[in-house]
Amino acid sequence: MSEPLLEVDDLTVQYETDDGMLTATSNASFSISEGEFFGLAGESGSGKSTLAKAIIGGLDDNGQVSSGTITYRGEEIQDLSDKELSQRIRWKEISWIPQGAMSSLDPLQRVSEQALEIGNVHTDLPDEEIRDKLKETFDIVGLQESRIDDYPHQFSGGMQQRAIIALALFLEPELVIADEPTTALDVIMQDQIFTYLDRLKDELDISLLLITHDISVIFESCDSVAIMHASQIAERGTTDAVHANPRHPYAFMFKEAFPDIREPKRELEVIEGHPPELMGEVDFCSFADRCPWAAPECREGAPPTESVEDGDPSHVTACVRKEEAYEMYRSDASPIDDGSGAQSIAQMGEVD
Amino acid sequence: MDIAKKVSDNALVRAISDQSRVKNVGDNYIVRNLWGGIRSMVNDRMTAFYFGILVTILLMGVFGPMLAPYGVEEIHFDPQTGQMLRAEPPSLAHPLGTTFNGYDVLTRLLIGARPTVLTGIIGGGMILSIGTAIGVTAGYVGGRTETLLMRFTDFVYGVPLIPFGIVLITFLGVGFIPSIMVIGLILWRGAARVIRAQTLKVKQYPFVQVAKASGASTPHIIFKHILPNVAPMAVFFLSLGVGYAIMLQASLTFLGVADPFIPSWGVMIRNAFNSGYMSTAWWWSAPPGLLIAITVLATFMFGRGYEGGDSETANNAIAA
Amino acid sequence: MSSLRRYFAVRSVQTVMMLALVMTALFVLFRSMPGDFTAQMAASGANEEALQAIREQWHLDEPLYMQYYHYLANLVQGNLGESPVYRVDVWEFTKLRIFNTFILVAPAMTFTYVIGVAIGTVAGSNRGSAFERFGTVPIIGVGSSPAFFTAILLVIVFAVWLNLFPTSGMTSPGSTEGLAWWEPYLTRDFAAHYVLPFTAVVCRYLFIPTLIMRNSVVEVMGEDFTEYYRLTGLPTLTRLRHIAKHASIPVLTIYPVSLARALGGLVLIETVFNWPGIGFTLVEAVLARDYPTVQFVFFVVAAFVIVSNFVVDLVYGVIDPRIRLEG
Amino acid sequence: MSANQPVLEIKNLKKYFEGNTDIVDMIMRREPSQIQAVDGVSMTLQENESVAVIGESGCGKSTLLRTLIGLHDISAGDIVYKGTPVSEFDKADWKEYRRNVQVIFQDPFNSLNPKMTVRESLAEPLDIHGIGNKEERVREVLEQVELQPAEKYLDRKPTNLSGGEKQRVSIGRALILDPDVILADEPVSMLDVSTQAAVLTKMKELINDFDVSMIYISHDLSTVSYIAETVKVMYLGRFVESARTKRLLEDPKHPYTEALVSAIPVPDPTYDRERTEMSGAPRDPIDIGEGCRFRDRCPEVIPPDDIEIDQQAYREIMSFREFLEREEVGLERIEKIVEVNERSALVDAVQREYFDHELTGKNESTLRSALTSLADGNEDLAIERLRERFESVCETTPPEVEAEPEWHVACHHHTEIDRTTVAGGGGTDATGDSGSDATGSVAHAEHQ
Repeated sequence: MSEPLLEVDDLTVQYETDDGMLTATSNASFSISEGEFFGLAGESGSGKSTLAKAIIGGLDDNGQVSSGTITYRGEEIQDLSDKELSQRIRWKEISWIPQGAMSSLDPLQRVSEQALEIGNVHTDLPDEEIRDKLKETFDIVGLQESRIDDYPHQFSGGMQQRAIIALALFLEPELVIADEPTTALDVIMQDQIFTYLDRLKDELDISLLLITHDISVIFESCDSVAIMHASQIAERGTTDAVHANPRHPYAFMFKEAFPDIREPKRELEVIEGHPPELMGEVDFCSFADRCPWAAPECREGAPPTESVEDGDPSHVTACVRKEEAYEMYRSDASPIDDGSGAQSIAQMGEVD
Repeated sequence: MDIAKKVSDNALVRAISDQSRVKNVGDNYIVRNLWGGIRSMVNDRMTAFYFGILVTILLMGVFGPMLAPYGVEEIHFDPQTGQMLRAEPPSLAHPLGTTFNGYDVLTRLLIGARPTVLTGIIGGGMILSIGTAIGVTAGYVGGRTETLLMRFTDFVYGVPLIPFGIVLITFLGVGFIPSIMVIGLILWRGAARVIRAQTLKVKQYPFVQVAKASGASTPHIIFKHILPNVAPMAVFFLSLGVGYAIMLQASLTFLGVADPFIPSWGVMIRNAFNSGYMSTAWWWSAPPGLLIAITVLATFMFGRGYEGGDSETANNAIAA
Repeated sequence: MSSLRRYFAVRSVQTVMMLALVMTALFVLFRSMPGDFTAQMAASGANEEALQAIREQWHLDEPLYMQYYHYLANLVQGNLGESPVYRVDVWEFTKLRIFNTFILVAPAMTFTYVIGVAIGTVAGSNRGSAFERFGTVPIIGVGSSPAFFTAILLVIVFAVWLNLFPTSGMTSPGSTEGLAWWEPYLTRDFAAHYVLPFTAVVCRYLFIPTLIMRNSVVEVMGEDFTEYYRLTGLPTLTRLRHIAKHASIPVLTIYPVSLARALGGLVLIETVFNWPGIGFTLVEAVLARDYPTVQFVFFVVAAFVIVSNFVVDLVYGVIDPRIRLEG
Repeated sequence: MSANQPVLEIKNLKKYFEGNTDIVDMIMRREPSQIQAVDGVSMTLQENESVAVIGESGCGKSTLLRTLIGLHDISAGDIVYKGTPVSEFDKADWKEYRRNVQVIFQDPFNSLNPKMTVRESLAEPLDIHGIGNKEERVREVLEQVELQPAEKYLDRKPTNLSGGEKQRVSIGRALILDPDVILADEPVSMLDVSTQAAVLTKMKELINDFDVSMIYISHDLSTVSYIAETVKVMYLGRFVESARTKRLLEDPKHPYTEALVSAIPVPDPTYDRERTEMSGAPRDPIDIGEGCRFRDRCPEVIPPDDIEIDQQAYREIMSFREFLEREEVGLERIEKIVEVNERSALVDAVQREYFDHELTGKNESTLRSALTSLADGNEDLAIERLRERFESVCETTPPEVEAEPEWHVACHHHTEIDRTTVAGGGGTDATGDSGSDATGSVAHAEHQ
């Protein structure tokens, strides 16, 4: 992993609404290196999709980058016009896998027709070559090459999702942004798709920004992860570090809320409440209202992003009570009442 | 306000309020929801504006004849010359001038409001009730009943309205009520299609399935779940139906197949046209024509407040 | 059978059934007239000879099912008999009038759709703009006026006050003598008579394609695939082309329906302008109780609607691959 | 059926739908195709038991649930509620049944009538069954689902509730009649993970605290494992495996269950999970015929005993023949793909396109001769040639086995039947000696 391919620095994105400026992401920073798979996790309403859309210039009309920068290969791209983004960045450099393939593919066009249009805009290749490229990617994502001329409705849901992944990949971009690529799919289909995505890492040397509410797939497929809560990045680091030593209360509670089939009877963590809608500047910890360990200072300013002392320099968290809260969480017996839960905490202790 | 009352007096609604055993009509949740829907629409300034126009027209229908300065068949003469005021331009005594027969145009206009409003209410009511009955039945019962009803609706869509009106009136006899009935008997088709689609959608919702699963009867489901959720659509079509009925009744009147002795606005235009004074006595024909246009426009624009982004509904309504 | 061919087959069968249904409905309608079929006409002054011709033509002395059979057979063969009022063959009498109506309604409605689609597209793709919110109101306002009122206003303003066009008729009296049936249509005189009825049709129906196009453009613009097209970096024009393709589907579906309405509404416009078309004929025929003519004109109008619905369904099937599956 | 009579017993339940027919079908008097959504499902539900039914979308689990709550008519088989079969229900029995069997649906956003307040939604079942004292019971239930204070929620409309709150109201509505059985259709799949846990915990409490039995339907084994003691795996209308949850997760027997279990992501970057090898999606349950429902996707489909072939190569041949049989690969289509129309080149091209694995000897020559027939335009002969040599026991014979009282699996890998007698014959009745329908969890022989 060499120099960063994409750097998001102190990014704030806001939407103009009737009630004022709605803050969707607040001072978010992270970077993705070449060849890196980066996961952005959070509940609905955390701002993760907004963040991703800001990168590719896909914000709705009432949304705007209020402050901060998005740097792609050393060039700031947050202020590029729609036209410039289309000519230089989109699909050549950064492509997009939308959430709902079924609704994102044009039902009146064959998949190959859509690919040809994209290919003709972004490359000088003859049509035959574009078709060949699409066939190759169809093969990679496990679809029969012969089906590139099908209409979207001729595919099943899982196949449509693969087709749209193929469309994201066939011009060989550097970075692919995948927004909940498997949410609508069954587990088996999800697993197949991630099998293919994992294969890409080896075969195409591509970077991936994966946005999902499901932290398990991030832990399985990504190198690094950022956990977002209501516009703020709560914790960020390599997946190993964040899994082993989460310090932000939202990070460790979120993680423990996921069922793990290895421990079917483990009590699951419950996080009360839901992410707040934030208007204007977010100068406090957005998790404070839901956090069992919130202190007055959590509401007095946005918590600074600081390193977690675990030997991983990239592992940072934004919590003023990070060590205290984690200590209390560990000593608090309530969420850990059977052996399996304790065991997983014990594992964390070992890495610590 | 008055529209809301009118809606809450509707037979359907009355049937429902017996069902739900409430103390007060205002607490009945269908009434409450309709009322809430209208209130939220009136919050939009444009919709409120058109709503205001409709209320004004309605008030004209109720109080117009009382406000009329003269009698409807009162022939006016020039006090000096004693000659009949034949198609005289507006003056102080006759703010909108007189007709060929020496009638006062303003009086005729005010009196003509009532048949027009009546046309709207009867025609709109027929469109609403037939459309809702067929739409909900087709959507809820499904199967062969649905196929049959919807094929019939398709068939009615193929019927050209005014020619059909002319032909049918030769059966029913020329008259005021038949001319409205003809409209009601055809124009329910758009409402039926959309309300069926909406019923199909609501029927699939888990809350309906849960109610069925816990043993709710069909009337219970229709009155408690389906109707309240198709009600906004029904109000939309009621509103449009009022407009279309007024417009088409005027057209039939113009063609001479409605009762020419009920002094509606349509009759006024017809008389003006037939008298040959159309182009000179513009004060005679223009006011009723404009009032019809404004009424229809207001019902349409008010109805659009319910549109809610569903273009399918709007399309069916536009092409009703 | 391929899905497209199958779809066409299903639609063809349905169309034929619908036509049969309309024929039957007309039969039932006119046989269930109050009083005897011929008595009605006798009342309106048809002489005994004419009534006898009617009895023969419609086999009125045979049982009802045989009448029905002869009625269908005659209709299918185009043997429509004689109008008891005008004493001419119904087909001979109406064919030119059908032509007159179509030469007015088809260009006018096509023009209406072209303009309406253009305005609707502009309005829909600038949602929330002043144009979208207020620009369509005059169009709806004009569309809300009864067609005869709009037509009358046009006559008053452009024919009477400004004296730009003739007030009524299709040609000036006496100008067509000695010409072949098609020659009057090529004269300047015809063109002058054509303008106002044409404008009346456009005014009356413009709001339909405008609003439908506006609504569907708004809807298509909100679809995920529109956003996807934008994010893939397709140029604006290409994107608009795709949006237009989707948005045109509802407009296309409504086209035959509004043609039907236009044919109906033409009764009014033709009456105001004395345009010798089928609407005008229909009113005349109804008032004269010329039932064979009424029946045939009615069938022509209904059949036109059904057949154009069928054509649109076929086009629809070609444009939208999904529709074929629904059958 | 003695003292501990089951609350609910499902006996060889079938629910078929008629496929779409249009006017052309009617004219040509074609029989409508049958969609075998639920095809011979049997199970029992004891008091206080929670059983999960899992499977992919389209496997028939939702149809099963809808049939159980009486929203669909039963095509064949029966449901027995506390000893009385549904087929013998009179009106009063139905009322009793509908009062005691309640349902919770997946979608919290449409589970409550948007026009009704929480109070009205909760009181509705009481209204239907004419039970008084509504206000008191409504408040009691709100407390049970932890929506407190009740005043805060009673007059709210669903739009003013969060997803989790809505789902709690749905649970409350299911509880308000004090039912025996709750049928839950993925009640947490549309909730955020933080709320999901709370709702799951609540549901688990129900079973323990309120004497409720539950059938929990889901596609997600990881949430199921938290709630259910027994899991039944459904595939295309039939149960393929049934076992105690722990056992099923640790030692899945059926290849499909294996695939399901191994497809679940594990929230641990250090854990190296073995991924499923299965590909494709389930077919439509139309005219599936006999044999194992899973045969077209099974990574372990069984070749005839007398041929020696690599599993993956065999899978390819099987899939190719399936394609041909379902007319998904016509000659026309193949010619278009491979862009040649000379016969021998076509054969090579097809082989390259559809077969990645090496074949040898007689296997190879059979395939080549089948492909040659295909290139000649004789699809039927191609199918026939392939079938002759490669037909699997999985296609011909419905798998059926009863292993232990608490564990059932329907897979030929786990039967004792002598496959050699079946492979060639095809029609041999191999199910005769493989156990009766006593507990019948996975029994779906239809040899009547």
